[in-house]
Amino acid sequence: MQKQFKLITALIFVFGLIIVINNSTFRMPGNQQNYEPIQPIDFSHRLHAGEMEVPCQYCHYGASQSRHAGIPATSVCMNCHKYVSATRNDLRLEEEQAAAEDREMRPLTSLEIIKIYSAMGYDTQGNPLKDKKGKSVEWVKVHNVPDFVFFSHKPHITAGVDCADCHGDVASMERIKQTENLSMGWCLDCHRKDHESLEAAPERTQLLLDCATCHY
Amino acid sequence: MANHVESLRKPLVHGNKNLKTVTDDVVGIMDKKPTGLWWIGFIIAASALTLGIVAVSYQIMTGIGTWGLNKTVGWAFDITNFVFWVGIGHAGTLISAILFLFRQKWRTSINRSAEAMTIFAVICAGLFPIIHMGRPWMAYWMLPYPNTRGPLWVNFRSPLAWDVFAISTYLIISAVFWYIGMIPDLATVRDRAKTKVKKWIFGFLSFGWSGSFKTWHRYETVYGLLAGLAAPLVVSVHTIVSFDFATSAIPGWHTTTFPPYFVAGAVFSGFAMVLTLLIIARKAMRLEEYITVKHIENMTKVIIVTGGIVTLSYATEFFMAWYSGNGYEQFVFLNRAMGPFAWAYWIMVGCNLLTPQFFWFKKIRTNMIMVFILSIFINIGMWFERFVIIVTSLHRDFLPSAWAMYKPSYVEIATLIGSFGLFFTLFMLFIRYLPIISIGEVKSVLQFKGRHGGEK
Amino acid sequence: MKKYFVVSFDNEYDLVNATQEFKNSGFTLLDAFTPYAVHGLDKAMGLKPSRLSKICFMFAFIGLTIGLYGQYWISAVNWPINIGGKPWNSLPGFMPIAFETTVLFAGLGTVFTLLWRTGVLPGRKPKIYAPDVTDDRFVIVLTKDLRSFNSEKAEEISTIHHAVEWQEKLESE
Amino acid sequence: MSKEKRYWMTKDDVTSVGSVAGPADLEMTSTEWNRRDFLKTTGFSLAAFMTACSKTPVNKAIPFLIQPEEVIPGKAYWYASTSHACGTGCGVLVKNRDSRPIKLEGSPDHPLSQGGLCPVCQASIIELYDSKRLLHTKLSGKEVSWNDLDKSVVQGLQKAREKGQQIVLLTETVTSPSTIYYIQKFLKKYSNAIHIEYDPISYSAILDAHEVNYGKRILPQYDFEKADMILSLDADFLGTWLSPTQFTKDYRKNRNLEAKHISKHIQVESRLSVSGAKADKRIVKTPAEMLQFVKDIEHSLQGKDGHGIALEIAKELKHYKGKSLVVSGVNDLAIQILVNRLNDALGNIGKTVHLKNPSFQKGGSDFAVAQLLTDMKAGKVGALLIAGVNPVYDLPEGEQFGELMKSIPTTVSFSAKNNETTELCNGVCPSPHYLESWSDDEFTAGVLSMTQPTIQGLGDTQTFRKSIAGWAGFSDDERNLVRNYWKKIYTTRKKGSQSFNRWWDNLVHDGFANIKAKSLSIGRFTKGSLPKSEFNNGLTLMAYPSLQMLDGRHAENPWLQELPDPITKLTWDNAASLSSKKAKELGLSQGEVVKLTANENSVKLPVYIQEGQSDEVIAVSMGYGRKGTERFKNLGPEWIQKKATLGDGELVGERINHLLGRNENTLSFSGISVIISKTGKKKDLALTQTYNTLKNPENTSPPSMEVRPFIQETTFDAYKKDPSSGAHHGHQVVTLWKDDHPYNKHHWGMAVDLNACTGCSACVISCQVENNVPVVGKDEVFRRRDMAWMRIDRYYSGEGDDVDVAFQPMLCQHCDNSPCEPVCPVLATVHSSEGLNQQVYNRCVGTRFCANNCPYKVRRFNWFDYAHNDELENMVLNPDVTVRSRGVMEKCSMCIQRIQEAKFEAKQKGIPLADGDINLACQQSCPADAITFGDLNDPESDISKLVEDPRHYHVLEELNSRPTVGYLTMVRNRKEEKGGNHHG
Repeated sequence: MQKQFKLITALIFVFGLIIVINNSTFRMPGNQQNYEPIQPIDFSHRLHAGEMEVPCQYCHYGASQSRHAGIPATSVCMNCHKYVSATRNDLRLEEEQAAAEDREMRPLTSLEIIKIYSAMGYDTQGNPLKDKKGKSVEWVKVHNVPDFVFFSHKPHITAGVDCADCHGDVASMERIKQTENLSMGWCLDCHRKDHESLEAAPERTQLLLDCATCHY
Repeated sequence: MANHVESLRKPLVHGNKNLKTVTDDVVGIMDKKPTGLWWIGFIIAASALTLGIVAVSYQIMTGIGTWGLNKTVGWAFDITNFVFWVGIGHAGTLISAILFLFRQKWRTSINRSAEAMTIFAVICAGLFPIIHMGRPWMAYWMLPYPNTRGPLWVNFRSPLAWDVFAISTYLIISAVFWYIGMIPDLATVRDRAKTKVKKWIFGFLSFGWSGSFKTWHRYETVYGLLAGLAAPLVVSVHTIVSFDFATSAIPGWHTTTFPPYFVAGAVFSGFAMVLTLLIIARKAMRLEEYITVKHIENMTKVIIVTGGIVTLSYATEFFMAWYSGNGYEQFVFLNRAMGPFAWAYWIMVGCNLLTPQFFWFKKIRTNMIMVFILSIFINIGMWFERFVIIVTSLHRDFLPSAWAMYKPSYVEIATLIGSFGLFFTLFMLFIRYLPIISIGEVKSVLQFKGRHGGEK
Repeated sequence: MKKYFVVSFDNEYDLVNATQEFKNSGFTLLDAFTPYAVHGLDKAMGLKPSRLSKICFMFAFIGLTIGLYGQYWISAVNWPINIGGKPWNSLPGFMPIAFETTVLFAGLGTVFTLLWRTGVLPGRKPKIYAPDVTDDRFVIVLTKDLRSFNSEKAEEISTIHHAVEWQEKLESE
Repeated sequence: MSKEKRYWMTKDDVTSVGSVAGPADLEMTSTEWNRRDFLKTTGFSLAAFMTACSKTPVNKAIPFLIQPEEVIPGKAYWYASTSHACGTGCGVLVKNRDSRPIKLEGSPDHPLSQGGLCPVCQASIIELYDSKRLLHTKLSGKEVSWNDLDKSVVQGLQKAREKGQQIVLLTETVTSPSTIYYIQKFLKKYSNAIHIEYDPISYSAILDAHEVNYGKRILPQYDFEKADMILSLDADFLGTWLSPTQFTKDYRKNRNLEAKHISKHIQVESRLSVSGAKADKRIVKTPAEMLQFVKDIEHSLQGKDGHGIALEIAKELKHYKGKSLVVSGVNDLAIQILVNRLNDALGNIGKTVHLKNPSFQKGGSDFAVAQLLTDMKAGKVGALLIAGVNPVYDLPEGEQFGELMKSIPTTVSFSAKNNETTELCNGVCPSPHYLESWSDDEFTAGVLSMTQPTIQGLGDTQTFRKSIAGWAGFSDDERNLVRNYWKKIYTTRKKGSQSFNRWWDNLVHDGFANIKAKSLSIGRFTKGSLPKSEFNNGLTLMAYPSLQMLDGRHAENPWLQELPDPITKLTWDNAASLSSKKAKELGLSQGEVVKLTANENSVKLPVYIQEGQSDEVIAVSMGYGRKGTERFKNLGPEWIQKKATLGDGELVGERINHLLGRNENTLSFSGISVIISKTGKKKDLALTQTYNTLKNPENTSPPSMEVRPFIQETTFDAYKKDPSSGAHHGHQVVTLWKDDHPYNKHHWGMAVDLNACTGCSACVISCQVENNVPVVGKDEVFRRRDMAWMRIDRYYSGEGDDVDVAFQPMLCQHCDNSPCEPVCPVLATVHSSEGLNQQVYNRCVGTRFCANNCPYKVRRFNWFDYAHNDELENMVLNPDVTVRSRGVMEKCSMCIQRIQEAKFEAKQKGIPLADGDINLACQQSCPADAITFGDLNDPESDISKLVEDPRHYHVLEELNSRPTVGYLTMVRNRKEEKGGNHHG
């Protein structure tokens, strides 16, 4: 009786450990799955990529031509935010209030957009200041691949891999989050597949499994 | 009514022992305060070990560059030491397993310490493949285990992967063999223990051994099976170690005779080391009555035989190099004998070919001091054998542009000393804290047979 | 509460002879306790040869299978990688490891089976029926519970065979 | 590459392209420069396990603030420019990544270098990121602004003018027409100013000889392509002489075995040079003997008494009349006049020797410098402006020159780095690296080479042109100074009918333009009289520029210091080379330090025993002992038995310029009487190869193999009869195994033509730059732990001074049955499906078994963490290649990053990879086009054709490791007498 009890306890313990390892923040070293750091600017991919349907490569234009997809320069933000300075809601409220108070609409700039302006060296209305120099926004990099891995966006985009395949459903993320574990095994899951979009012949698959596909 | 067996064979144990005195003699060592000789030995060994720990820590923190290796000679002291220690580790299992299978009863009083020596030597040996790595903290990558890399396994075609399996299997099986053999003796110690702590420790270690004959009955079967498994294992281990070289492409390494050559060499060097140790141990621990001159003589005879095989191997290598017509191979052997490392080669030949010849003389065989000195010569010779095989083959291989010399660094020498320190420290602790003679087995071969012996 | 009849001897001959006689006289032998493995006692006690050698073979076979198939599966099925132009299934190259796994499984399997079956395990307390069985005493333990147990006969046999001492014991001890 | 690659032109607003100076503005900063740290972190992942669970290292990603046009982070851009590393003016393509240059490659269309690039130029890129560069103007040791400096200099100039003292511009040969223009303006403004040019490695005698023979001081252009018979008198034209890259390219074209005829090359020399190593016939003479020898040839040519070998050569020269070429590198007027006479007599003028389109690469005058010294002694000089030269180091009278400089009120030096001369100048003007400056140069008549900045200046630097123009009264920015000059004279020099703007854009885009050469009036040939030459007999000193160091201007370049000399294989030192016979005679052994005394000066140097050298000559390479090299004192890993690269107060090698003498008006580099004495000391020589022949050592040589058959060699005569002559018997390969590994898509292969390879080592440096190969320091090289992925094996055969030399570039052979792969326990080195032997650094645990088992010994191990501590210097690292950490193996990857990049590109364009799309770093830079790379599966590729060539062989074929790197038999243009297969 006691023996069986011990055995059951041990089994529960082992299974428990496995469950805990799999479902907790306890991860293998280097695994940053679910990493969702706070960014200097509360930029919402849900709003931009989801609601506004800005194509990924509008901002991350490097993806199809370079190794890095690239974080857009602040000047790229300004392409739109020269004109858009606050959320639609806030603007509507102000509009209503102005109408109610029977006055001109006051210029509105949301706190987050002020950060863009100040990075550019502009004032809160988005007008250049004479003596102020800009300073790049220091974003926190979310998707990190170790340095001994050569990852290039270019061939992946060429092969027709969808951004969301690796980056998750960014269009629904308020703050960007690493949805996949980016482990080598995870990469290989895809590199091993003979799926049609890659038009892969067997030897092509073998090619994608060469060490030097990623490590050099 | 004298036992008629006695008249045919000399007793294996001297001094007219009975069961009680055997227990008293062996367990008594553990109860007494250690002798001064033991302390001297232990302190020297522990200092050497400390030096080794410092050297290895420094090397791991700074890089393998602290060894004298270069891009041409990628292995030298490290693998020399590895093969040397694995070789040393062969005598123990050979004595306990193969001699057991051949029913050589004289093994009983030396097998425990020989096995312990095996384990310690294999521990020393096992360290080198780890510390010789550029990134020893990644050593676990040598094991095939499921991982998130795809999974990425190991290369089962690599002799180094074979080594991992061979050495670890050998260490595990030897340790199990040794421990299983020791359980009854640990129970004896437990039952004689006077202090509570000792009682508890040995109570735990002896796994509740009660001397039940039903257990003894199965135990004997298992002991036989383990001996049966260990015997081919011991041969396989050094065969696989020799594959490290034999399967390579380097002239002087790429040799089919390596497996028997290495196994014989291992037994040769292992017996030499057993002799070295036992001559010290019987003196230091006053065990002359158990480890008799006959034991020593028997071992010197094994040395003569294995020394002969080693000599034959050297000759075969040269013959095959000449007979093959392969210029690179021929060059390597000429270079061994006459090249820049000729001094190492001739030390090897001198020690390994000439030394055993002295053992043809009974006068020398029975002179403990002579045997001790000669055994040390063999140890040196066998270390140099590995050094010669590894370094001379590498330093001048195919392309003359890459030819280079090798000179050990202080760190390497300290690591070698450290490995001896580790070995002797463990051995010193062993002879102090564990029954160094298999009490049960010695009892079973005592000439004394109860009421005939006259105690009653 | 079980009762035992415990007889001690000081040499293996007496032990073997006494055991033989106890057995012949219809006593139920619980076990014998000796400082070393006494040859001939197994026959005297009527013990069957151990089946551990079969266990050993079984484990060896498992080890060999795992060793060979594991290497084949890893090298040729799970992720075949071209290593120096060697065939995916480099059988000769797999032999050394297959051999080692065979020995490892056989050795460990046998030993663990032994320890498990005999109850010799870390932390166990030994059952001691008489002192010095690990030193110089040879002891026979007979079960005394049965009605058929003849104490006189037992003592007689003990005396004949130069028993050093004999006594009755209860299990609780 | 040449067909497809787009060159980019710098936009006129340079700043936007090169606006990125510091790492802070670059995207992905943290990942690209800390690759090694990453490897290390994962290395300690076991230890990091605990922390990794809770903590994630934070990486910052910092984008551009303003998106520059046409710059995508992570994408490489190429700009055409011109190298100024040695003054020969090779065309380069600069690879820019994230607005910083990371690699230089030869510009294939450039008329001079034709795509080749020498090691010095390859390596010069690291000097851009030299953290010890001069970055600020200094006046009397204090940092000042350019304005203050200009003011002070102009004051000084005016003072000199008032005092009636000379203003001297002392420069290297100025090749930039615009600079010459501004100098002329300056000279006009300051009428008391003179301009003196000199070249540290002097070509003065050639120029002077032409003045004697043709009445014009010119340096002709030599055409080695058209020369069927080359007689070189100590001119190392494949190594260091004048324009080696150009000459190698041309020379190679006339050594093409497919033609019925190849050129014949006879080298007469005192020491063994790279050109001598390639020569079909090598004759060893001391300088004094050489003079007599040339005279003998002249006599023989004239049909007068002739004898022996001189007669033979004369006959041959005559046979190739109009198609021969005689050159000499001896800076001696008599010899040069004789050379001119020979060339004239052989009708080579206008055919292989071009006087009408001369070279402007060197124009210095030794006489003018001697004159300057006299003037300085007389106190006539009031201001000295020095640009591009380092007279205190260069000149034999350097020390005296320095002393005299102190008494000159205004001394200004233009230099990119501190040197012996800048230390003594009042004014120090930091010059920009050529990769950050504008320049126009006419190195040879009719070819204008353009230099454009590819990075924003890292310091407050300014070209000599700008300063001199400013002092002459022309203030403008760097670009306009050049552009406006050309705008002005455009119509007189242009070819074709483009508008100026169009022409300019093309010029900047292509990096060069063909223009009309200025017409020169060359006089008729006159024989001239021979001046007396003072070549001493007996033991003489010969100073020669080594291929790595040249005149010493790159002494602070760690890559070049660690590049083994092609002949001596010596790194981090210069040595006194003695022939083995002489060494034996003097009882000297290698490494023994001797004292050499000449011209009342002495120097202590270790002995190096050199085969193939005249017994009466001690050869020492110049360019060593430069101040500033003390920076390398502690280079290399720190550990207990480390020997510092340099002792206290030591410099790398020894300066020997003060041992040189002057012969009338030319500097003499050879034939200097020297006394040699022992010092009883020894010095470790860091050699990368210590056993020099393919012959086994005598006492251990087996009967069946006296010579190792790694070099296949034959003669041209034998080759014509049987193209496979010289080949060893092929090995029949039998295998028990069925082939599991077909290479279906690509199968990369390489062939190295030993006939073409000159051993110049351009590939070695190119590989080092491309693949982030570390510099390890002298001690590590001495311990035979040099890291270069590509090494050039050099083997001698023959004895005494009659040696033949063979060079064999040795790199990973990418064997299909690699011996290294099966021995790796952790799958760190495996085969790719395209036939490459891959080394995965991050998987490597460092057992080194692979290196041991490599028959070619081409694997390199990271014994330590080799220094990448200099943040600025790290900017040169190739971001596409991992920086390896300690404890891992590395080796040639066949530039897998280039293969991958080309494949990505082709895939994106949707076209298959074409032969030639992939250029490996070594292959690209090779001035001799010795390396061919391509797809063995493509029957039309160059490599497939070479594999079928009867000359093709593999080293150690009998091991059946099936290398995919092959070699082509070396063919010497000899009669069959010496027999094929000299090497074995």
